[in-house]
Amino acid sequence: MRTWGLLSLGVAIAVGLVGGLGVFTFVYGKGYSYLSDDPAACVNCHIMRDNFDTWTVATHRSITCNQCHVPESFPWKYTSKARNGWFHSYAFTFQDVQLIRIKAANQETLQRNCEHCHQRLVIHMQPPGAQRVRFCFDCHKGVGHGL
Amino acid sequence: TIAIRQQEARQTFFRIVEIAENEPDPAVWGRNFPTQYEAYIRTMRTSELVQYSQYGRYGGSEAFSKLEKHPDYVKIFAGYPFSVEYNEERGHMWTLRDVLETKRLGDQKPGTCMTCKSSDVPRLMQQLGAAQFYATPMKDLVERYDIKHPVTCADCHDAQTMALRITRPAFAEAMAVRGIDLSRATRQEMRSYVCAQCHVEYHFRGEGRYLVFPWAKGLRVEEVEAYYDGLGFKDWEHAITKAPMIKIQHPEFELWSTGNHARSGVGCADCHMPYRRVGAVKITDHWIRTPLVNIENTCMTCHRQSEAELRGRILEAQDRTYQLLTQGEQALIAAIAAIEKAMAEGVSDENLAEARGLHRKAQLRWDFISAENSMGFHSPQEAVRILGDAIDHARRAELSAVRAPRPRP
Amino acid sequence: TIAIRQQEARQTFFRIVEIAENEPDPAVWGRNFPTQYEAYIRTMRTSELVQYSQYGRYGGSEAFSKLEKHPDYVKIFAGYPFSVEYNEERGHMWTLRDVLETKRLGDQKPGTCMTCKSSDVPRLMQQLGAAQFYATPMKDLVERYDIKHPVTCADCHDAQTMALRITRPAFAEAMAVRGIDLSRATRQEMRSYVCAQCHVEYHFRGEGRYLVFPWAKGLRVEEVEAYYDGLGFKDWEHAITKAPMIKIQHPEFELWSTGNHARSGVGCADCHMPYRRVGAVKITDHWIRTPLVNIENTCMTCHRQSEAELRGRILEAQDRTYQLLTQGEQALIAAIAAIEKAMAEGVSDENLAEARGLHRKAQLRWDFISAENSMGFHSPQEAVRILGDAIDHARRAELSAVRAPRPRP
Ligand code: HEC
Ligand code: HEC
Ligand code: HEC
Ligand code: HEC
Ligand code: HEC
Ligand code: HEC
Ligand code: HEC
Ligand code: HEC
Ligand code: HEC
Ligand code: HEC
Ligand code: HEC
Ligand code: HEC
Ligand code: HEC
Ligand code: HEC
Ligand SMILES: [Ca+2]
Ligand SMILES: [Ca+2]
Repeated sequence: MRTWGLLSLGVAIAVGLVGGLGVFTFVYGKGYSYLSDDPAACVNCHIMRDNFDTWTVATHRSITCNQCHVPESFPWKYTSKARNGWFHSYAFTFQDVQLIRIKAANQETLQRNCEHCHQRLVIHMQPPGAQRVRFCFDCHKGVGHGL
Repeated sequence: TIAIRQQEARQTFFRIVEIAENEPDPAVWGRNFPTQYEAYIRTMRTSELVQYSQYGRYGGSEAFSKLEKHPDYVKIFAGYPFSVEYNEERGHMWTLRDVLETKRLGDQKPGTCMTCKSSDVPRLMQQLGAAQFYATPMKDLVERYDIKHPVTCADCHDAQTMALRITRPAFAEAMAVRGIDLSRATRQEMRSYVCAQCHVEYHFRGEGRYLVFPWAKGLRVEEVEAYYDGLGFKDWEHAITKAPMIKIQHPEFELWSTGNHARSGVGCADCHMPYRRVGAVKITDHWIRTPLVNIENTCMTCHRQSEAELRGRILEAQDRTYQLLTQGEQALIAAIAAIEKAMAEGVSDENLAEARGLHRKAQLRWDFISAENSMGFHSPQEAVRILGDAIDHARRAELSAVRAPRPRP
Repeated sequence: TIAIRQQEARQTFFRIVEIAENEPDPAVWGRNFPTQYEAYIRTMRTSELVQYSQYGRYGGSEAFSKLEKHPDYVKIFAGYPFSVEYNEERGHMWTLRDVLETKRLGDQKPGTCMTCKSSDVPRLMQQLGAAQFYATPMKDLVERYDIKHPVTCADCHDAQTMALRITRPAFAEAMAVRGIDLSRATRQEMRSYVCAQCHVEYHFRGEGRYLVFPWAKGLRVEEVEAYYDGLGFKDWEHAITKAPMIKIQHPEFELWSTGNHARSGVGCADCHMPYRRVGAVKITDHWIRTPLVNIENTCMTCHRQSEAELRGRILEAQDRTYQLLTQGEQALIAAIAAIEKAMAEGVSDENLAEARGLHRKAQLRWDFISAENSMGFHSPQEAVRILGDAIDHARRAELSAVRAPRPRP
């Protein structure tokens, strides 16, 4: 786990630099810590507070953030984290973020994770690879974050 | 793409029998898909299985007579078959029997009437072509081509892939006119489009009774009216007022498309065919019926309010609609009476033209909500807007008739 | 999600100064709460800071004259002060100046008019008692007791705890009549109740111009009407038709309470005072204004649709309302003209009683939506239902006047 953490920290920083950001934000924001799978790590950013709090009252509080928000298969997991890490630091540094809305790419990730865990149940309504009806969380709004 | 989707879709089903394309008999499909089949045939017994009066007020699955419930309708539809027999609709398994037995049009029914009533239709249309299908008297169709089944599986599904499909040319043609390419339809759109093959306003064009949906200018009531006015079309001349009338029929798709649910991508199947967990899998509940009796699996997956609260919202939206619908009914009756009186007092057609024009406009609007089957729920504010506008037109028709100059005695 | 929305604002504040109970001057409160203060005084400049026409169609913060925009209003309110001056409302920091300067009632304004216009009121009411406050002519109140401030902090907050509080007895009394115990109000309810002290329909009772909210029978328009009819109350006699009229004023709270937002526990502050992130904390945005210019922090915290989609919904709901509002206006004008004509032709009061009764009913309903400030959005279907009913009554008033028997020549 630790090595993953370090490795991906590297990736993230690299991307961060390419994106024209200093390491400062990332370290200052304890960005590195969020490469771990511990949900608590996410709340190093106050801005994640609501999402964390509402997760603790959701039906999926036994599922970690990353199990939903980060792609299952290595190496995507860490490039995604780096991408988000970049967005994150970027937003964290330069924007007066008011409303946080999940980005399209991350909705796809989420969807794949729902389907992954619930494959057997949804096999008929959502055959593997079939065009989706819509996002699972269009109906199951509260699964990750209460309601 | 659709092709790929169908490939995968196929693999997830375990097939006992091969189902022929356009297979009309649901029992055959049921061999492969018993759960969906057993649910679907319950549409035959909805009224036995749930006592509607415990849930709702305006719909239900008993085919009660609307003419008995609203004696005014006989005057409102005077001179048109709907004043002969007009019932509340019921489940899909009744479609064939009800079209065969209705006294409406007696045995003068054109083949067109069969279009939305049987799963033998896709097969037949392929064989005869749509135009000839429509042109053949319905009773000949039934006798010659042995039509046996109500609306069932083949009407919505492709037998090979089980994907949803469009089987009624009228819908494809109407969408094409609107510039919508059905081959690009998403899976979610198809969950409403299959219904929109039938739950829509329609009219017959020409001698051959060709089936056309009046959507060339759009789906809103004013756009549908503009389309009919453009053609100078009328369904019939009102027996009392002599106004050129339009009868609106079940514009569920049209009204729904103006609502917040449609705006939010919520389709027909989401509320009338919700998912149901059966053992280890989730399937689509094929017992197509009112969500009022199944709020938990429909509304409550998206809304966090209680079942009672959600039922309350449906009934509140319907009660508001029903209030104006009733006032509209009274306004129409008053307008008809005023025109009748003016005619009796010898007012000239020229001086009654305005009143008759207003009667047509008023009733077309009123009927758009009266004939729609959700008592306004599919688009609560739009339904009430249309009724308010209908009342205004009806009262103005009455005023125009009252003010129309009488001939000197 | 709603859960996120309902997170409490966390703010730990340091008291720089002690604020006295009922302190009328917002600047003093501002020493302790600069962020809220700076936001609040922006209500003085809303129209400079955002160009409304880029967002909406019907509201805004420029105090344009409704009489110039709708010349018909002069006839509709004939004989009542609202036909003299009647403007679009603007931000809270204008409350005092606008009540002082309006030509409505000139310098005949009773103290009651000051009730909802200044943060000096809580202090004064404590000093004089409500009854005497109302009974004192407004200009005397202003001169003698040095009223300097518009609606500000003290009107909504307790200086010690900063908790929301009710400062206007009329609201407490009206709720008591309805059997609602304000001491049991939840925090979420208080986020609407503070607004309901002023954004409600009201009338004056008796010589002392005692302020009363007409809620004894309920908040719906028919219940408000039943209350007034029960008292045989009228605000004025219509100058043209001589009908006994009711003027409705800003029934935001009443209309909102019939909508799906209220049903779902969404209060005034959720849309007009949303939370804002300021660094690590979320505070309540005190720049009270239309959410149309701030959809991201209001609607989008609960709804997942895009900003454009949500704006589209507001405008659609308002456009539908505006359509029937306009038709209602025309129907009222036609009714007034018909009654005027009947009177000119010497129809007896007895034979005009029905028409006048219908004029009162029609206009009360129409005004319930016209005077309400969201152009129907606070309860889209109810707003349109009320307007449809208003149109029906107005046209029937016209019909009754047209049919009223003329005296023999
Ligand atoms: C069961 C899966 C699941 C888990 C576990 C989960 N989330 Fe989410 N998350 C979601 C869903 C679903 C959404 C909303 C996406 C949508 O509706 O488009 C979401 C959205 C978000 C958003 C974007 C805000 C928004 O509303 O678009 C953030 C930030 C977020 N989650 C953070 C977290 C954090 C931090 C954790 C752990 C403390 C976490 N999530 C745990 C499913 C999950
Ligand atoms: C460095 C501070 C920080 C940490 C640590 C952090 N976040 Fe975020 N997160 C943010 C900011 C800032 C945004 C807003 C980005 C935007 O809206 O552009 C955000 C937005 C998001 C979003 C929605 C936007 C998107 O890109 O889809 C998700 C999902 C999310 N975070 C999940 C997580 C998860 C899961 C963790 C822990 C594994 C985490 N965050 C840890 C700061 C952080
Ligand atoms: C890491 C595995 C995992 C992921 C990812 C996951 N779930 Fe679950 N989910 C579970 C488990 C375990 C349960 C509880 C057992 C069960 O009912 O299957 C559950 C329960 C549920 C339930 C029933 C309980 C309820 O909340 O009503 C729903 C619905 C659900 N999940 C939907 C989703 C959706 C939608 C997503 C994606 C946003 C998702 N799940 C992502 C593992 C997961
Ligand atoms: C081929 C035509 C056709 C199609 C396709 C169709 N319907 Fe119907 N539907 C009908 C007819 C005809 C009736 C009335 C049957 C009767 O009263 O005899 C009906 C009745 C209904 C009823 C009333 C049931 C009751 O108990 O009162 C509902 C609900 C309904 N349909 C929903 C749908 C939905 C949802 C879809 C799409 C998923 C759909 N229909 C597709 C023709 C169709
Ligand atoms: C475009 C599809 C379509 C066509 C064409 C059509 N119907 Fe229907 N019909 C429906 C639908 C949908 C319903 C259920 C909704 C309703 O009853 O309002 C229905 C319901 C009915 C019912 C049961 C309810 C009632 O009104 O008594 C009868 C009987 C009926 N149709 C007869 C006919 C006849 C006769 C014709 C030809 C003149 C015809 N239909 C043409 C779609 C159609
Ligand atoms: C009025 C339209 C309609 C009719 C008739 C109909 N279905 Fe369906 N069916 C649907 C819809 C809608 C879906 C959901 C498709 C989707 O989400 O892509 C569906 C899905 C299915 C599925 C896929 C698995 C599932 O449950 O989601 C099967 C299998 C199926 N139907 C079998 C049948 C059988 C067997 C019949 C006849 C007894 C039948 N259908 C009749 C509309 C219909
Ligand atoms: C958001 C949920 C929702 C959606 C989406 C929806 N409906 Fe409905 N529908 C309802 C409700 C609620 C009723 C009222 C049922 C009642 O009064 O018993 C209803 C009534 C009906 C009825 C009459 C049912 C009966 O029992 O008599 C028909 C037919 C119908 N809808 C067809 C459709 C069609 C076709 C579509 C899509 C174009 C559609 N509905 C979309 C919720 C929905
Ligand atoms: C159109 C709405 C809708 C969509 C989209 C949807 N679901 Fe569901 N889901 C439902 C309904 C309704 C149920 C309840 C079935 C029941 O209990 O009979 C359900 C049940 C479930 C359950 C079981 C809950 C339990 O009580 O055990 C899980 C898990 C689940 N869904 C996951 C998913 C996943 C994963 C997806 C996306 C592939 C998805 N859902 C998409 C409506 C939906
Ligand atoms: C697949 C999701 C879904 C289903 C199923 C669903 N709704 Fe909705 N509903 C929505 C969305 C999205 C909106 C739009 C407002 C919003 O964004 O919250 C909405 C709006 C509404 C409104 C607002 C009034 C209006 O304009 O219609 C009511 C009332 C409502 N729904 C009740 C119901 C009821 C009752 C049912 C079941 C018969 C139902 N909904 C089924 C998602 C859904
Ligand atoms: C003590 C009386 C009072 C209270 C309490 C009050 N208002 Fe007002 N409000 C007014 C008056 C008076 C105006 C009109 C000012 C003018 O036009 O001079 C007004 C105007 C407004 C406007 C119009 C702003 C504009 O730019 O057009 C909004 C929005 C508003 N109030 C919302 C609220 C909300 C939300 C609350 C509660 C959180 C509230 N008000 C509490 C008296 C009050
Ligand atoms: C119960 C509280 C209340 C009372 C009593 C009250 N107002 Fe208001 N007033 C408001 C509210 C709320 C608004 C903003 C909403 C609106 O303008 O519709 C307002 C707006 C105004 C405005 C600015 C908009 C316009 O109409 O030009 C003036 C001027 C005004 N009031 C004068 C008066 C006068 C004069 C009286 C006494 C006859 C009075 N008010 C009594 C609450 C009240
Ligand atoms: C028209 C009513 C109204 C007025 C006037 C008003 N506030 Fe508030 N204020 C509110 C509401 C509503 C809240 C949210 C309370 C809650 O959620 O419990 C609030 C909350 C607050 C809070 C708590 C922290 C926060 O931001 O949520 C402070 C501090 C505050 N107001 C200060 C002020 C000051 C200073 C003024 C005068 C410049 C003022 N308020 C004027 C309605 C008002
Ligand atoms: C769900 C959101 C929502 C809620 C809750 C809500 N409003 Fe509004 N309000 C609006 C919108 C949207 C408008 C229309 C703004 C426009 O047209 O510019 C509006 C308009 C207004 C206006 C006129 C604003 C202007 O700029 O002229 C006033 C005053 C007002 N609301 C007061 C209230 C009061 C008091 C309550 C509670 C009783 C309330 N609102 C509840 C959304 C809301
Ligand atoms: C605090 C949460 C919250 C806020 C803020 C909010 N809404 Fe809603 N809205 C709801 C809920 C809950 C419903 C009821 C339907 C449902 O359950 O989804 C609803 C219903 C609606 C509807 C359905 C039509 C109706 O009956 O009114 C529309 C449209 C809508 N909202 C738009 C808006 C807009 C635009 C705004 C911002 C001005 C807004 N909402 C602010 C929670 C909210
Ligand atoms: Ca029915
Ligand atoms: Ca304004």
